[in-house]
Amino acid sequence: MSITEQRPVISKLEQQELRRLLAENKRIDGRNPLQYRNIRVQLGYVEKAEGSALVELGNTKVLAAVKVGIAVPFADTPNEGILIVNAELVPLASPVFEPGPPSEESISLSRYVDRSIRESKSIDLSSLCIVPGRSVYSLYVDLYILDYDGNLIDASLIASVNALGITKMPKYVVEGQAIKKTDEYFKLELKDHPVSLTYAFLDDKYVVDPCLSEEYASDFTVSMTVKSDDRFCAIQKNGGGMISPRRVIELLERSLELGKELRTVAYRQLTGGNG
Amino acid sequence: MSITEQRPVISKLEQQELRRLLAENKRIDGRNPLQYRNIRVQLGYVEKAEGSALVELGNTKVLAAVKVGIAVPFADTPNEGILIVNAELVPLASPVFEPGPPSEESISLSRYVDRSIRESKSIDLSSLCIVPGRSVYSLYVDLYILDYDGNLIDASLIASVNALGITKMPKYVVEGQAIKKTDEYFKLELKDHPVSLTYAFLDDKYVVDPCLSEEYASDFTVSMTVKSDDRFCAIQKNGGGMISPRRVIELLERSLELGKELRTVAYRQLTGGNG
Amino acid sequence: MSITEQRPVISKLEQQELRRLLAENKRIDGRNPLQYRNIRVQLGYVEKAEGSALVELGNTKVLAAVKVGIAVPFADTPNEGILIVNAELVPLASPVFEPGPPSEESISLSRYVDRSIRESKSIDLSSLCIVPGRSVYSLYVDLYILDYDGNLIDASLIASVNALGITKMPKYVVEGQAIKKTDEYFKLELKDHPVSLTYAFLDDKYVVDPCLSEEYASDFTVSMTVKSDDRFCAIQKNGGGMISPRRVIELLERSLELGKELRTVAYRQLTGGNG
Amino acid sequence: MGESITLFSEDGKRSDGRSLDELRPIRIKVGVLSNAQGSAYIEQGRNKIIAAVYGPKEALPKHISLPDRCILRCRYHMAPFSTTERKSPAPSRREIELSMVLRNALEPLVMTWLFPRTVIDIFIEVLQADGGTRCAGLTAAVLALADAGIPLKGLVAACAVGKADGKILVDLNDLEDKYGEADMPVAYNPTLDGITLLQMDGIMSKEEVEQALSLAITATQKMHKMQVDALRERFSVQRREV
Amino acid sequence: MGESITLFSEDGKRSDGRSLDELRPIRIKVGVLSNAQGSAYIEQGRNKIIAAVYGPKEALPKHISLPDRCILRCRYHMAPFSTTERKSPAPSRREIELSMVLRNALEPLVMTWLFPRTVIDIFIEVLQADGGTRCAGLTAAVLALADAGIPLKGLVAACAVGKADGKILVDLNDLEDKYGEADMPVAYNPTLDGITLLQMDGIMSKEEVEQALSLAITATQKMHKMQVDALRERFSVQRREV
Amino acid sequence: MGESITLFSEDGKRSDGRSLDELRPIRIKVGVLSNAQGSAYIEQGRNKIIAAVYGPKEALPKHISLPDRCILRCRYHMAPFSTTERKSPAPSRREIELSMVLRNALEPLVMTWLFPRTVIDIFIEVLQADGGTRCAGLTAAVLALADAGIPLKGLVAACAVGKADGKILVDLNDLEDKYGEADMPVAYNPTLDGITLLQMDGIMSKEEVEQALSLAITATQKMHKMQVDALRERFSVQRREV
Repeated sequence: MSITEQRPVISKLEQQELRRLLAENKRIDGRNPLQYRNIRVQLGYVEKAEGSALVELGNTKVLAAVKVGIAVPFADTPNEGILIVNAELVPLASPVFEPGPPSEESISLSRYVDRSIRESKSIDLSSLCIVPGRSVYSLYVDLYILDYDGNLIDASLIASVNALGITKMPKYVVEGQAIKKTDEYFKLELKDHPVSLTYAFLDDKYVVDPCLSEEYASDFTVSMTVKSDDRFCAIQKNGGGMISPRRVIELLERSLELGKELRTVAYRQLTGGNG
Repeated sequence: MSITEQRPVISKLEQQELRRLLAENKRIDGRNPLQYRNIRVQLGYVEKAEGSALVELGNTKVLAAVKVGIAVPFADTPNEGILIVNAELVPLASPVFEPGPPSEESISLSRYVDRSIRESKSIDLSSLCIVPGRSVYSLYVDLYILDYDGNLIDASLIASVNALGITKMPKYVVEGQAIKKTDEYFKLELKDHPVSLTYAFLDDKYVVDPCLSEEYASDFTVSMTVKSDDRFCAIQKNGGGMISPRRVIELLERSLELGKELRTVAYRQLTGGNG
Repeated sequence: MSITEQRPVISKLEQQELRRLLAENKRIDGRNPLQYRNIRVQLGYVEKAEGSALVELGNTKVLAAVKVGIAVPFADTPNEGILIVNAELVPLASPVFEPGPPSEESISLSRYVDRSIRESKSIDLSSLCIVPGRSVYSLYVDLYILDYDGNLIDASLIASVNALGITKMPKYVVEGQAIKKTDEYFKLELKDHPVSLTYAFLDDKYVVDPCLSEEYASDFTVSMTVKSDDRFCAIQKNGGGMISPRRVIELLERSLELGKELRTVAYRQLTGGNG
Repeated sequence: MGESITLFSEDGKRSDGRSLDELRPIRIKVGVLSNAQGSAYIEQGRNKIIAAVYGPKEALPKHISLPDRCILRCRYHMAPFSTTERKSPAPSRREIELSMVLRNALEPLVMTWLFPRTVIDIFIEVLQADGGTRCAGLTAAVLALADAGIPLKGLVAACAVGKADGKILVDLNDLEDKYGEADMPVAYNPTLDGITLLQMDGIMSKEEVEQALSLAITATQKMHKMQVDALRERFSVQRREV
Repeated sequence: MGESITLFSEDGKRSDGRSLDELRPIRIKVGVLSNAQGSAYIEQGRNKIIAAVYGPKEALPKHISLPDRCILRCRYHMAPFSTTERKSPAPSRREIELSMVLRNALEPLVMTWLFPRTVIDIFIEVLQADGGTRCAGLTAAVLALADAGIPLKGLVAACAVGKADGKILVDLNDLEDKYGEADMPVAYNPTLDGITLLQMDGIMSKEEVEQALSLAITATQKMHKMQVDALRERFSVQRREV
Repeated sequence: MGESITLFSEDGKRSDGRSLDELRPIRIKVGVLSNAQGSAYIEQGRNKIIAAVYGPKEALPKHISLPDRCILRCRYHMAPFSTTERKSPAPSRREIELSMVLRNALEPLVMTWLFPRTVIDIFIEVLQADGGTRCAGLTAAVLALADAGIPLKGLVAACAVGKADGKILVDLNDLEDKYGEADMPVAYNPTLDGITLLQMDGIMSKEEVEQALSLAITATQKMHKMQVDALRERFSVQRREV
């Protein structure tokens, strides 16, 4: 059962300050409303994973790691590999995260990242079949939130795509009924470089890449994932509040502009700086 | 761990009224002590289920639906199909139902309905074997309580038997090692039409088919399931209190009388009005 | 998440008394600090189990029972049988035990007993293979705490080893692909007779085989498991507090002395009195 | 997989005979349960969904309550028999997400400040699923709130729009949902010009999203009328009963 | 399946040599545990069951307490090794049902109004199961309550009756339970002429149920005497100890 | 199984080139997270572990609090990707045991009486595991406590010692842990001459345990210096920032 969340009280003063600044198109950390925080990407952070990336978006820290295995395919997609995205909001990262089974927030986060990767066709799952109906590759993308200062969605997608982008796949050979792992590896092919852009709304204003106090003060957020070809592959409004259709269309426009820029920065190491 | 339940407080006034009326062989809704409420049966309510029935017993509403699948038989009954009865007391139906894993009340309800169907041999499970020891039909009977105004047991058994009575079974063919579903169906054969009769005891009086306020005011209830041949296949005392052996024998007698009548009404659509 | 446990308050008076006595090398039940309580072993208590023993250590009562089955071996040990130790701290035994999934206390207890049996090589798991990679014996050792008066570890290990010591293994024969149980049995061979020795520390003093009030009053306990050849196969400090290296070495010495004695008493019936 | 599935007939009609901007047959009834404070039932295509509301009532345990407004609890749940394959009754990750999304879509409509320290429970049970259950469930849940007499700023109606075989269409059925290119559930209130639920998955260009959004607005306006009619019927019945 | 199982020998004796109305050997001991306020142990055939009682004690969390009487909590649990195949220690649906049925069978015996706002915990652990565990467990649990000094209106003894190979019989063993035609557990207090537990599954005519019920009454009366003897022994021991 | 594994090269060096009493390369950093009150990061061999501390803060629900001191909560957790095979994120029995063992190892260091009725939360997340994670995690957790400004009686450093191929060695790596004969994790404070964590499994004689213990003491003394250095660096950075 989903229950109205109790956000930590940010002092009235801080709320007023955020709104006062925003009226002048300013933000608490000096950014302008459509500016992202600094992004730092560390590829291959977890050597035991087949692919991994530690992403810092300002003070938000997300570690994504890919584990590759083999599995029986789902009955309705016997020729496709399996992609599973799982997010752990470990209590290390924030006083509001609690140990225990995945919260709705963590489920929602991982499902959004999953959709962004899956619908953008960044991974060609049909290329991950070993024996149709019997054995396919499984890709577990585990997201670990280490420090929570807002905008988990954008940071998590950047971390996931970076981790997938360097994932090395163990080669398997089929010997009769048995499937054997070899010592060889091949590179997982990344077909797209989607980015998510998240906007937080305060009254009638909005900012991109909200930090935590902006997230807490906001009425709701909207996330939009844009593919390299400028098409959208996921949208999600999170939180209460209402948005007008006109505003949605404005955000689509904004996302095309901002997406290009973000993609270049976020995947510089993957693409050799060519976005 | 089972814990003394906290029944909603019915006002002292209402309790006194129930008892006062009962002393004159009357009931709060105008029925006489041995009278059932109106029964309405809607067959085939859920088209996606192989069989289903929505039953209203006064204001109590129970939806039963049968899903047919194939499964590996239990090791000790390799030649028998599998029958599973599951009851969901969804919180929609009453302020006392809570979301979460099945409560003891829901388990007890589904187990009683299961016993009534199983022991009455209404379904010949040995006719539901496809390949002995390997593949048998599985029948999931899911009970969904939509509105709770007392006497879930009798309503649930009526709904289940009606749903089973119209269940169409997909035909499977064995091709070598594989088992394939065909487009053909056959009718599940219903061997009996059991009815359960539930009595609520208030002091030394009792009423059949208690409504919710009678159930809450009662000391305990006794349910008895009667087969078409007038034999009993399940009995259960629920709730605290004591009953004398003499009373039990009286209830057996009552159940034979009332059972015939109830069966005719409850299964009219199944049997073409011949009970 | 592990949380500081709330021990039942033992009255200040009782605590003072325990300490006062200990200063004189005495204990509340008249024992000297290095004396075990009386041990009573009843072999074969549960006839339906392949092996079982009820052990009383003073007022502490532990029932261990072994169930033998066949299972698929773990992938990394295809030629070894499976040993699983599980402890149930049933609420019958103490007001501090609660029904529900295994507590950290119960997990820690069963894991210590498991290590003691496994590392001592009391059971040769490689002798429990039926068909390599496919079928091996599984030994479930279930510990049932019936009355809790301290020192569960030592009592549980004694009960487990006694139960294993009389376990009769059903013989299986391989017939083509199938594995069939026969009516014949063979004796499970017990290769060692490990004993655990548990010390409770109060300030700078310690006692062996603490009763419950000593356990509650203590700062921490240390358990050491000794094999028949005087080597150690498990050590565990439980609870807070600090112990000096010198003390640890003293306990090693003590355990060799006490272990011999305890082994003779604890396994008298198994070994025909020869330890 | 989708290649062999035909989503459109030769004359451009959809698999169930509808045109691109045509809603499935919808039947709405308000006040269908006796125990709940408010309830509503919706059929949309083969969807069959009941929503019920309990509250406002004291929020227990106390630490979940808020001093200045009521809180909402929402459960979206599918009956085990609602889908082609039997579904386990335990809540799936999808059901947990949708419970949150639906709560978020209802919360801005409720005048929560009127009922401090209380809780309103909203239960949505999908008895039969046929594509677009979150939207149909939301359309019913709003009516259950209204039926419970809870002051609302307005209603929302919800409808999925999307894309299939390159065409933008409204009120996707199960087949179009599964084999189409994009699915975008939208909940909209025409008076307040406000969207309270917006999700999308699949692939659409900016122009396609805009076009789909516009279809959604037209569709939810139609549904809004049906909601009003259903409420009117409900209250006229009650008046007659009184 | 049952065809090849022989439940009766040629001379009409049951598989374990008993006549139709004969109980299995029963051994009862009261006061077997040191921590529990009250406890009792029963062997009936190969059944081995311990019951323990804690309380009355403060009911926590407070919202479970009742202002005018104590509440009961009851857990019926089977040890993993109690059955032929190892049983998972997690409570099964059967154990959850029986915990409720046993609580219901004990509740009318306890003078609950003497201990408002408190709780009494009753734990029944089946160490070895041999048919009729709920009845044997109940017979022991009542004694554990008495041993704990909790004022009771009376004791009940419990026994399963039933039908096998067309014959009505008492105190079914595992085999008769499994392969017989009907099983009817009954708990009865002769002084109050009251049945507190009654279940039946299987098939019996009205006359057969009546006949079985009458057998149950005779059997539980015998068991009642054993219960009283066990209590007497317990208290005489205590007296000697004092 | 272990026969074919070579734990020592011909010149007596260990599989990773170390001598028997040589620690793996260790890198420690204090103050690595922004939300936690205190945090520390450790690399030891290929182990990568973060520890974070929240508190002291009000202990809720109240019944868990103690009137005369603060309580500790501790969670040791392995990331799903930390091991060769992916690990389920649900806590395993091993993780539950280690959470307790680590809490017990930290509790005697904290001046708990200074913060009655409060709770301190300690989270240890293993991002990559390479043998000896409980010890490395503990070494980091103590620093996270210090970083959070919680008054401690002293630090402990922890290190596993053990036996492989008949030799006693320090700071076992994954291979030695798996194929060696014994593993003994020890946490030690040199000033107080106190061991707060002591476990052993495997087989060792009394003399071997003594020898291993002595190796552990030397090793933890070295690590203690690294801890102090890491704290000094942290506080000098802070001073510069001020």
